[in-house]
Amino acid sequence: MADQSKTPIIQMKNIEKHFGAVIALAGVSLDVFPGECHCLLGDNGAGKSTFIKTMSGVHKPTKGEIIFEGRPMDFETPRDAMDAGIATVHQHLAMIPLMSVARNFFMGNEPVKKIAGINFLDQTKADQVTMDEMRKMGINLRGPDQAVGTLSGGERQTVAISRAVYFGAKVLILDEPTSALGVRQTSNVLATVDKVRKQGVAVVFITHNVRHAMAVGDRFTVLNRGQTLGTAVRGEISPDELQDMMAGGQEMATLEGSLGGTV
Amino acid sequence: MADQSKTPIIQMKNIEKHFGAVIALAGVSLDVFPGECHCLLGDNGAGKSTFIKTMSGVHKPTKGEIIFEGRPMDFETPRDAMDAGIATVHQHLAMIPLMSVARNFFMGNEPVKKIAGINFLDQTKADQVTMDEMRKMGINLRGPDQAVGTLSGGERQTVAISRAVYFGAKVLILDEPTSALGVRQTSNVLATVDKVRKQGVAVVFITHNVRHAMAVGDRFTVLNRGQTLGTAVRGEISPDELQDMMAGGQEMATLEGSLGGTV
Amino acid sequence: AGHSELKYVLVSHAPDSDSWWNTIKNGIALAGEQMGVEVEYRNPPTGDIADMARIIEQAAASAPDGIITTLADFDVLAGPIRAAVDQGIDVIIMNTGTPEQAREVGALMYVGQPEYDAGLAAGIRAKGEGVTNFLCVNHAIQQPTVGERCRGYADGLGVELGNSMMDSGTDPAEIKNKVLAYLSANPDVDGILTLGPVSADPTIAALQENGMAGDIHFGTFDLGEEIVNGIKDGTIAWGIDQQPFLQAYMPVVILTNWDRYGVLPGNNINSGPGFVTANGLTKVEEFAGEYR
Amino acid sequence: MTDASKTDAPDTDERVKEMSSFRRSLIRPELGGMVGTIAVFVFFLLFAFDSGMFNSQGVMNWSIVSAQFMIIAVGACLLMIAGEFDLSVGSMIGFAGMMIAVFGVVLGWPMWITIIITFAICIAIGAVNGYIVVKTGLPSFIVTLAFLFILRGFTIYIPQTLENKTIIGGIRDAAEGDWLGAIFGGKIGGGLFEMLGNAGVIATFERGSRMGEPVVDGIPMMIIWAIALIVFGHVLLTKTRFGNWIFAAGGDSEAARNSGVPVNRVKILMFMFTAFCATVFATCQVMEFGSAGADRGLLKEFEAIIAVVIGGALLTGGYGSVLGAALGALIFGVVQQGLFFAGVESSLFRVFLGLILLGAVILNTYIRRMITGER
Amino acid sequence: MTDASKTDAPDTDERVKEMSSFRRSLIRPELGGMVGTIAVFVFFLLFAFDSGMFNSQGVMNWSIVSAQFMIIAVGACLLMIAGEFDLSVGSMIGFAGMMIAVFGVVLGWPMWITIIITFAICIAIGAVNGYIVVKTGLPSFIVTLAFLFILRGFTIYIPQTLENKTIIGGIRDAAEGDWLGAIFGGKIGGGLFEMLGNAGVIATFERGSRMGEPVVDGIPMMIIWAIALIVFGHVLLTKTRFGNWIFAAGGDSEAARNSGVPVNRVKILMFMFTAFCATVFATCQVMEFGSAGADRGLLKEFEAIIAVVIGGALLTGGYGSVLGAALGALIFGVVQQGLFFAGVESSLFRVFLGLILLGAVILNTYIRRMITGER
Ligand SMILES: Nc1ncnc2c1ncn2[C@@H]1O[C@H](COP(=O)(O)OP(=O)(O)OP(=O)(O)O)[C@@H](O)[C@H]1O
Ligand SMILES: Nc1ncnc2c1ncn2[C@@H]1O[C@H](COP(=O)(O)OP(=O)(O)OP(=O)(O)O)[C@@H](O)[C@H]1O
Ligand SMILES: [Mg+2]
Ligand SMILES: [Mg+2]
Repeated sequence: MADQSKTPIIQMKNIEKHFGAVIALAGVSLDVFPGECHCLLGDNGAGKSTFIKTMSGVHKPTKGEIIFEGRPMDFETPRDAMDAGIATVHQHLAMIPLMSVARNFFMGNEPVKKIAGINFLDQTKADQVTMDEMRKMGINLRGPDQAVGTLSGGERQTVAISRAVYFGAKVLILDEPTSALGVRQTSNVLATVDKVRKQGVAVVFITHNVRHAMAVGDRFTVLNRGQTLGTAVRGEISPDELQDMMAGGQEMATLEGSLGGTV
Repeated sequence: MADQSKTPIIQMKNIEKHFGAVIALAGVSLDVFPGECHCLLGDNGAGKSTFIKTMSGVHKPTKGEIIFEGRPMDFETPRDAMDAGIATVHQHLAMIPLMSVARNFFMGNEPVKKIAGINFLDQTKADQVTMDEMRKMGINLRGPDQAVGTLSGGERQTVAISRAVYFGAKVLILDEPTSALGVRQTSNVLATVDKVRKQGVAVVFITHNVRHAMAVGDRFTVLNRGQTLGTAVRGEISPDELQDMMAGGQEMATLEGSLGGTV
Repeated sequence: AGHSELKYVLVSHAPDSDSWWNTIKNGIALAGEQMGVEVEYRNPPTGDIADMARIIEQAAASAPDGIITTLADFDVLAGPIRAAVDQGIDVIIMNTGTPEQAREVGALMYVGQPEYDAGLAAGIRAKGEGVTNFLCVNHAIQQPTVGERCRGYADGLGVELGNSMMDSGTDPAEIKNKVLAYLSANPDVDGILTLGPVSADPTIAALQENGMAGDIHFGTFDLGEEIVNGIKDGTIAWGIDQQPFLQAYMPVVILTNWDRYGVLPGNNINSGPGFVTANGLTKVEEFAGEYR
Repeated sequence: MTDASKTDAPDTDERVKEMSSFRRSLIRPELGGMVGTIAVFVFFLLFAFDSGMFNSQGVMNWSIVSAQFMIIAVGACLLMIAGEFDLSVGSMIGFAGMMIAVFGVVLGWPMWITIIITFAICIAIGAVNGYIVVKTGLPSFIVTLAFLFILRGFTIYIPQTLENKTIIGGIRDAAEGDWLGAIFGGKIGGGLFEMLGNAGVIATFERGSRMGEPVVDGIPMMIIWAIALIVFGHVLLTKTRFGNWIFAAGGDSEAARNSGVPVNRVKILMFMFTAFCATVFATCQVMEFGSAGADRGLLKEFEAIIAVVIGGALLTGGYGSVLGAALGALIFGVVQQGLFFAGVESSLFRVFLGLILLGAVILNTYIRRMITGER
Repeated sequence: MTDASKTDAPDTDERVKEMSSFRRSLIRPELGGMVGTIAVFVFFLLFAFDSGMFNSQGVMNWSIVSAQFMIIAVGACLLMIAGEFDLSVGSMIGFAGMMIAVFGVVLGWPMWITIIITFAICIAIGAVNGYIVVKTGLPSFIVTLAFLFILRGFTIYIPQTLENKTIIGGIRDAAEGDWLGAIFGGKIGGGLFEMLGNAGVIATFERGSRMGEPVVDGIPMMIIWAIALIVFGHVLLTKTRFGNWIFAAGGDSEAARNSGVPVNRVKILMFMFTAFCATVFATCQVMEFGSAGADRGLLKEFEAIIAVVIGGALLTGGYGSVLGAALGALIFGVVQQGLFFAGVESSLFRVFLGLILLGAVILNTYIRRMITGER
């Protein structure tokens, strides 16, 4: 569990993001501590993906400040964020189907070795690391040059997560990693999140599933129409309360009789 | 609840489907009764989408028989299945972002009116029906010519479902309709399923979420590696048992201590 | 009429990138300057003759005092030219076409060198110089007019055209190597005809490369820097000069004088074929590609 | 349904800034084309007014050129909206003309049979193009590029083998008095123009056999065909269910297929329609000019695509309008002929064309993003 | 992690039929190109063996033509893998040649300065192309089509305005003795070939001015450039991290961007590299032939794309190989020249080209599906 007395590793202050006429974020603040799993919840279109994209350097916030390890940061590109130690597994997978698993694993972070003063790709290392890491996650590849397009959705998700973990992120952002996964794959991902958090990594976890959130989350921040509805700490909030908040505080369509309360 | 004494509206017998070297379905049988919600569950890559695609005419089964309303059917194209009364909301949405909501709503089923013996598109009718149906589902469009690309994911899902319902399907197939939806949108979809089922429509519902399945399902069929693990009837199986089956009967990664059992 | 008000338009069938027509442009520009009249040059960008017909119609609509045009395809161009004539615009046919066709469309006269006839003359001369089996390098196979030269050449030699006309494309390295390949596959070829600088220059390079320069009979149409050098060093036997400068210059002068003073030469002007050989090359050398 | 979900709607609106209704009524796929057309006409009215560009003959001149572009642009437009494109249009024009010459002149068949058979052959080639594209899933760029070469090769080879030349004339004579030929050649409205000529509204010939007749003596069938094809294409696209399928096939063929749209059929039919348009172009051309040559139609595929893109269609399919494409063709034709009228150095035409193309697509992209909310 | 998940793997394997290891070792992007190359050589060995196609002179003949295609194919290949393509290559070739002529001959600058400045200008134009594509998100088809016209327009306009002609000669004289010029013109290995000639390994001229000299007197720099560019391109693509970025940018630019790949930079650099290759082509050409013409490079953009596609690259990006593209260029060159050696009617070349293109892409698609498991 997070040690709340430490300083937060990343602080987002009053982030706003406008896309032309659309106001996606209207001032969202949030901080994440090392070793904590901070769940980001909220309705469709609440702005969760947009928010973590400003965190990972994909979007530049229209307004607001990002403070990383105590210093104000201004990420120009995803590279900057990655170099600072923020790894992101995006909602729409950041995998290239036609490329091999090894090349995907190291995409943007390719290992190099110098030959005659020139940086060459260290393919043997890349292959070996990939095979090892995938085996650790329980996926036996046919070979490191197998194309990602031949993997199942769950397997791809696993590649993306293990890649992020491998590169020693200080902050790991997961955008709905479990939404398309089967029960078994989901529990694998949740176990990984738990393990990573214990190693002191700060995790930002986005989900629509209250139970998944309750399973690994230390704190829960709910977004609604581009604004925060507040942050709750684990143990201080019941799943039902959380579910109500996630629905934007609005009354939900209820199923009558025996079906009620099982969503 | 389904009246099990009636004859099934659709029977799938020993369906096999091979893609080149990949055997996606290795003999799956299933029947669906009118007014029943039949949940199809299973791991990633178990073959659920492939299975319902043979049902909806997208794929031709390599082997096996489809009996619809007592007669063997041989769907050549999705059109044939639709004409027979099978409406499908696919996992990867069947919506075209650049086209207007009204045109998407009626895609493949355009209303026509005869002018001088020629069939013209009945745009006024299309517009009106679309606005009405969307309003019924709680979505106020700016206009029927609003492009689908401007809708949120949840809204698009709703368009797809209401389209299927509107065209008076006898069988409604939903492939993971809730996986990307927020809590509120999910409960809307589940309520819709419930409503449709009560009207006597047979619903095939695919999900990875046990709770969603338990909320609306009458029977539960679990697929694993292209084969059925069996069908269970509501009330005869507990959520935990179902969850174990969905994981393919294999032991799951467990979260220790307080986290356990919440997946 | 005031002198500066006269305006003449020259319409050619050549695509934009065809270098030979440059001399024509320079010719009308010079004539325009000397006569004090306004001149314009127009052509279909891709060399599509159907597009050229539209340009003639366009020129007629802009009501110039005269139109100078080639008659690249009688079928296509006769209509628009006749319409222009009937509208009261004086027309002179230049370059391609024949005197008879010029008369038929109602043009004042014809200035140029009928393509087929020029090819025929070349063929007759080559036959006299011992050519029996030839290769015709056609860099503009899609343009019907220049191909006529090959046909004439074959008829002049008295042999079948058959496979002797090569679709060479315009890339110099490809032309060079296609010629080399053809010569190597057909060792009995003893005469080459090229249809202009585009095909002649790489052919010279090819013959220098395989050592047949000066050995094989080589005639070409039109002049250019490399061709002049080729004639000088004996690679090329002769260049057929149709004197494009005259084809452009004369019509402007004639039309101006016709409009100003009502005088007109009594006959057509044959600007070619003139055979340019190693004798008397100095002027050609100086102005090749510009006025020659 | 419960009432809770009704609150969805204000949700969406609340976070979007308002747009004036005037601005919204303006924003349509053809807007770029309309703006461009106005700009082009204003430009030439200012700089080439007294060059004859706007007298009856001048108007007829750029109208015909634009009509030519329109004929092929309509086909290219529908095909592009259906998500494919055809680089073999130019070669098809050359090929179709040559077929008419070969059948009608070399073999001496009656013209109406010749024309019908040529249409059948060319539409069949279009179908083959389409069939290969939908069956192999190859990009249409590659497949039709192959046909660009194949058809052009035959267009050169066939007449050369048969007749020793790359141009075959005498088609007008062969078509003399043929009923089908008259639908592609010829002009209509002669009486009206004669009246106008007599009334002095349009100029008359001053000499020659046609002295006293009006310089513009009718509307060429080319223009009639262009208008007919535009009307047909526009109605098909916007007023019929097939039109909806065209959009769907180009927008997302997988989604369309899953919804029951016969995507393969739509695409193949559009390839056939494109071939049909190219053949109409070729037939009008040979009927008017009387000869077929190996040089006909060069680069017309690009010109068609450019007209369509200037007209606001999306190269990747699923978006566009026939009216826009027609305006694009008009712009193209007016600029091309207008530069001649304005006396601009002809080699600069290409530079202008490139710049107009760039400007038009950037404008259209901006408009399209506003319409579709695309990102 | 727990041990349960380990069972995932047999899951995958169980349901896939096995493939022999021989078959798997064969399946690589270049396979189509290799099969094609073998087929083409077998064909011509059978039908044109005694035509001189395979003596030293004949080999040099098709080697040079292939080398030309290779130079532009390498650039087009890397660009295509990066997800874009460039229709302005042909115009760029004409433009670059003309720049050299204008600077070196008309303005009389020293040749090395001329060449360096020409390279700088052309690469800058490539960068502009790329910049417009990445900034506006327009398809590169449209943007580079605009530049196709713009550059060709200037290539005709500039020399005409300056010199009154469209072919400018005298470049060879201007480059005489220039060190940089020699890198693009000239031949190397003359001594070796003379030895071989004297030793009777290669034939010597039997008549004409060069009697007694070996028929092949050196390897043209064109071929050296082709080899150098292929090696460079291949190493860059497969052995460096930048190569990985090229694949990533073309495979899915959004995903690549999210993973920290500087996609815009990669694409712009590839446009610049394509322009570089085109300029190398142009420079070698003007150095060999001594003149620059407004018609140089016509249709070369298509030829480059065809070679690349025959070599197995995917038109939509993210997949391909430089070696494949080189083989594609070789096939292209050998077929083109071979048909002349074999005495086939030359206008049929286009027909063959189209058919080979179609056959090659269908074969390549099949191979690619096996490799990537794509559906
Ligand atoms: N690039 C963009 N351009 C314009 N609007 C955008 C863009 N990206 C997101 N939006 C809009 O911003 C809002 C927030 O979107 P976002 O994807 O962040 O939601 P989300 O909370 O991740 O939803 P979900 O749970 O469905 O993934 C939505 O209204 C969306 O339409
Ligand atoms: N068109 C195809 N070509 C080849 N293999 C395919 C094709 N479609 C599906 N497969 C394979 O068939 C198997 C079943 O896939 P399917 O999409 O039906 O799984 P699913 O149960 O829907 O999984 P998920 O829960 O992830 O959606 C997978 O191994 C998949 O890779
Ligand atoms: Mg999201
Ligand atoms: Mg599925």
